[in-house]
Amino acid sequence: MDLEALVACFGSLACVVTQTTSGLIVGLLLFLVAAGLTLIFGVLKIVNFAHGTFYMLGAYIAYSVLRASGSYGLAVLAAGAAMAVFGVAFERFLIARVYGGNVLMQLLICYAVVLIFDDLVKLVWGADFHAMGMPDAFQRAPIFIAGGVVPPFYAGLIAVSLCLAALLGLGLGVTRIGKIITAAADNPQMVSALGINTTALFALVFGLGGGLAGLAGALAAPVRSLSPGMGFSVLIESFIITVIGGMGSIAGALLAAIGIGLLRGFGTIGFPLFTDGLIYAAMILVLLLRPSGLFGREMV
Amino acid sequence: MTPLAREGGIALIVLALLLGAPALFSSPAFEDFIIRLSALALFASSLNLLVGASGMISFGHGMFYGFGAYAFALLMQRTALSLLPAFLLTLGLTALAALLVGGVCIRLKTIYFAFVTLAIQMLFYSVIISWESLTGGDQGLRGGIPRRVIAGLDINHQRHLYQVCALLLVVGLFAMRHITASPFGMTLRMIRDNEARAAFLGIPLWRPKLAVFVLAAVFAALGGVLASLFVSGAYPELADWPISGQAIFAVMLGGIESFLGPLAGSAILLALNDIFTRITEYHGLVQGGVILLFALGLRRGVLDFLRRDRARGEAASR
Amino acid sequence: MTKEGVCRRTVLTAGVASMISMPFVARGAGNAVRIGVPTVLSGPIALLGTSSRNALMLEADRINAGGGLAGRKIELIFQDGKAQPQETARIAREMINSGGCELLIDATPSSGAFAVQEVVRDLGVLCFHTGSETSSLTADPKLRAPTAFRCARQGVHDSIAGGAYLAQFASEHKFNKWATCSPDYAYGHDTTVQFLDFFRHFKPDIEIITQAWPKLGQPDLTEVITKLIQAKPQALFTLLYAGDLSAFINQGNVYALFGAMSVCTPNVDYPVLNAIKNLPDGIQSGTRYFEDFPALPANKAWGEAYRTRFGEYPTNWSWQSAASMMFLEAAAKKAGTADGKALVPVLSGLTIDCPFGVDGRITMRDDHTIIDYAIGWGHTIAKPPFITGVKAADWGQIIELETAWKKQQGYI
Amino acid sequence: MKLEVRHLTKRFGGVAAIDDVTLAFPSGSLSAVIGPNGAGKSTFFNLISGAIRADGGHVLIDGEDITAHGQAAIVRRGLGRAFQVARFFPTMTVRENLMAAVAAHRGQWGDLMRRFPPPGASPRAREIAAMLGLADSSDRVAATLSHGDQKLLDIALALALEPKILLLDEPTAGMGPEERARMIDRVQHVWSEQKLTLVFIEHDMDIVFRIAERIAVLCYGRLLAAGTPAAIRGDPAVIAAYLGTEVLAP
Repeated sequence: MDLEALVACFGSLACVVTQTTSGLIVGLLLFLVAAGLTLIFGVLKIVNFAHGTFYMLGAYIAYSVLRASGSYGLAVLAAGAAMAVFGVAFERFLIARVYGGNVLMQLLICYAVVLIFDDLVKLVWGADFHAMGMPDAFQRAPIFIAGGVVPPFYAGLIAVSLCLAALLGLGLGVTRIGKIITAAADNPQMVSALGINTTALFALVFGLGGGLAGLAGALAAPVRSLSPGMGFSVLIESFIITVIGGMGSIAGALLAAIGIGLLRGFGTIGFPLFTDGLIYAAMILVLLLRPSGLFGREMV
Repeated sequence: MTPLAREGGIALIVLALLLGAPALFSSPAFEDFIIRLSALALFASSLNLLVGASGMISFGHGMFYGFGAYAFALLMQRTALSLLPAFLLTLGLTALAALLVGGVCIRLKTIYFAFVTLAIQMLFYSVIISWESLTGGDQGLRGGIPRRVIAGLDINHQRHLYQVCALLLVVGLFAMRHITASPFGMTLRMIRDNEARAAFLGIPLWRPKLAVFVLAAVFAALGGVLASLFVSGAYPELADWPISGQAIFAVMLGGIESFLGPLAGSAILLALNDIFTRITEYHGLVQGGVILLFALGLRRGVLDFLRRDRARGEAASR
Repeated sequence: MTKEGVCRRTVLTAGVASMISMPFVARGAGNAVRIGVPTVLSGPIALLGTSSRNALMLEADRINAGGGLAGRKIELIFQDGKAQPQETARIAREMINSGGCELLIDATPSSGAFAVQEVVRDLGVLCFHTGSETSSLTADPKLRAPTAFRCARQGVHDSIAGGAYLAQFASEHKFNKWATCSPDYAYGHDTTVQFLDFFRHFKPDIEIITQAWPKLGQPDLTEVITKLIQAKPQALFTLLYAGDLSAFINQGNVYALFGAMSVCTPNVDYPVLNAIKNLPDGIQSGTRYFEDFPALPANKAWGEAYRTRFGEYPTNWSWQSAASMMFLEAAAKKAGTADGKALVPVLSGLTIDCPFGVDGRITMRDDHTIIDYAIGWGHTIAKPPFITGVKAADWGQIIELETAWKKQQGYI
Repeated sequence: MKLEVRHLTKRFGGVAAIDDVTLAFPSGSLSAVIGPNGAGKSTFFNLISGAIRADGGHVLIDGEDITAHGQAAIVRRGLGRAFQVARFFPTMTVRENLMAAVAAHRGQWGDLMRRFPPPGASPRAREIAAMLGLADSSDRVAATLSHGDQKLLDIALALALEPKILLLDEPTAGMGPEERARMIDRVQHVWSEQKLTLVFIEHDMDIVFRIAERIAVLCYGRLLAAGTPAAIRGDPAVIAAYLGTEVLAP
């Protein structure tokens, strides 16, 4: 516990700016993963425990595309597109076969997929950890805002993630298909009652979720270590975010992600040794007091 | 013959076979396998008391497996208690812990129950990691479980440990079988089938739910004790959430509706793991592939599949 | 009744199936010495396992080409313990009990090593631990096993050597304000405390102004990095390693952290160097495995042979595993047998010629842990050989302080 | 036993689902509750049986106020209930369903000392099955029963509690004419044999006017009228509410 340091930090604009941006960067990348997780749960009532695999594959694909083409933009797009396709295939060929069964059967399939792809990554890219390296365009000195440090790459990441969040919100709120997805997340029976093709809808939701996780992996690749199994810790954190924000709620996931990012950002100064315990405790409290999450609707 | 007598007879025969096996063929590998199987099978069967018998899906059951392992190893290392009191105290402490955790969790239903158990397990795991002075943190409780020979029984000796495990496995499974076949077990099934109806038959739902939660935790701890004896210590991996996953997968592989499903699933899971880690470094790939084949091919546990297949055959021939 | 009938039948089938899968009791081909190697071949530290495996194969081939261990060829059996103690203990037992292995080379991290230690205590076979650096494994007489040896660097040695080097470095640059950043688990906490103890022993006037504890494998270290930068220390000591260290350096670069403070770590090794795109100059680092230190032709040749054969650089675990084979070779030669139990007394106190010794020699002390291996500190440069100006640690000083530490811990 | 409600009120949001209803069902009577969809009939039953809590008013059994009692306590006080959508235990056979219910009623639900069924449960289950004409299906798994048999099983489960008051929520819902006749037969049979105070919700006016001794009409949560079939048939308020539906024609 170092509350003194925390108070001192809140007293300095530079510290607040720096820790807030670092909290945002942690939170927003998690949001991209969590958004897919929460959508999939909302619409299909499936906890996709293979979601971390999407993130991992996104990062590795971006790594290889960047090496081959030299273009980071292309690498990010390729990773997103590839994982969207992968998401659809995953739903069609595996998950779709056990709809209506025990939820634990879906869990078993996700587990098998995680095992398989962790090993495939090891087979293709090797057991050692890789780093993509900073793309040339972002190799420049940090920006200073009110004395706080903000690296240009991170400023870019925050902007891109916020844009994606806004696009997602807009897409779900305004377009017809978006409205259907939102409606389905609220009330799955209604959608089939309306005569909407649920097969296509489910595949689409998995594609969207996979694409977002792939993008997150690609966006994180320049600064994070790539290794087989790297999806695991990201999965846990996005799962927590999804639960706290409310399974099925995009807005909830965004707020929970930013909240956890900021808790990390300032927790590391004030109480570095039990930020994790605090997050778990928050999750338990939310579940007990409001099981459907801060923004979720009660599932009957 | 009553079912009780018949099952008791079968249990005794199996126990006699297991205890007699080393006299016929001495295979330390077989003994190791049974020791590990007994830990996992008791744990998985205890999970099925919740999942299969009561319809309460828990993602955090591994917490009690870990609790049992740590409580037992700590009691043996830190106190002068002899084997049996330490063992019984471990089960008692687990029941107490489960009463607290269950009291909080059973208010929630379906997937939220699963989530909150998982969240509590995560918290429990992070306490183990952080409370280094008691638990050794990530390095676990090292240095072995002290030898305390009672009545000629030395559980650090592999043969003796094998005998203890075989006994506890058979007795534990028999006890769980009895629970599911008792009126109480039927009450659990009523709750699983239709909670609202059960409530309107005058059953105060929270009591059987809490009771089965505590019972399942105690049997999981029994498995945990055996695991800690096998590794002669306790490690945080025994309390982490992948261990809950192990039990879930054993239950799903073997069959949720058959009482011996979790036992069969545990045997399959361990055998797959043992074979594949021996022949390839890419065991995850092969194991994942086989599990996918099981899951997509049978769409239910092996025993459930065989049973239903058989039932269908009978219906056709009728 | 039919329900139970079917149940019973299927369980019998499952039982038989799993019996068939049981390992049959195997023996090595001819009179080969079969060595079981429980290691880590999956998960985040798989690289340590594969690089140990490489080194062991390299040495086994060399020894076999020269006639083997007391005339018997070496056969290595590798298996993945998945970095889980219970799994590692299982395969270790199985290797001995039914895999036909006569001895073990345990290339697993500490959690695995402690589990294997109990198996070794139980089965009484010869074992080399080549991964665990946790001092208590051999220093604590309660934990020591009579037939187990550690052939790996040891935490307390590194702490003393590092403390001494950093004290000198701090004095030269007048760095008194330090920060630490280590993984939030027992190794990170204990070793940081130990390092700081010895650091203060040599330079009492340092001040630790902040400490950061990222989680092991935490993908994003940003908030930790910005916290460190805010605190404005003159120098930072970190125990992050492997993927976490390379992530830290890559993410630190984004914030120009390396311009803001001097960074010191014992853990820069070849895989880390490999995964860092823009290695900053001037990181003070210990040598985990380094081809140019000790600057012996044998060391350089060994590193080159490894690189040629496997197409990658060796790790710290590589040399530790290789050294265990060298000890085995020397002991078998001296005793004229490859029988594990007979080798135990020979190994105790044995000194061998070894490319990884600071003077070309390493000794297996009678408390079953090695000394006189290469410990040095230098600083990084952006181009090969990446680390330069390496100064060797003073083993006289290390042993003196280690003895004092053992007394303080009540080990002797 | 006599069942009474006094000034019973329940609001959902701002809307009163049950609004100040006062009614009495004399001991041993056979009464119907009717009303258009959304009249609050099921809510009325839920309030009486303690499944939901009232906002105001009282429920009395033989003059004893049970409004504050929980569901389990009300069951013990002698009130049984069957549901609009049959509620039973689909994976068990009919016999097991009934034996489990009997065991629960006898307070043996927590018994760990013996195997299921506890002694005495089986003959009692057979009795109940026979009473409802389910004896032939005793060994069938409940999920495979016909819709009508499932509704009968639901009632049978309620009867296992040896209730003095029985609430049936649309016992003939979703049935064909033949099944309906069989069901009504059974219901009347059970009522007369067990000397129950029986209250049922029903949409089929033929049935209502044929068998009910007393009828209560609910409309938008309010009690519109209550009395004998003849009185109800002539009640102008009821005719107004059902205007144009012709169901009241004799």
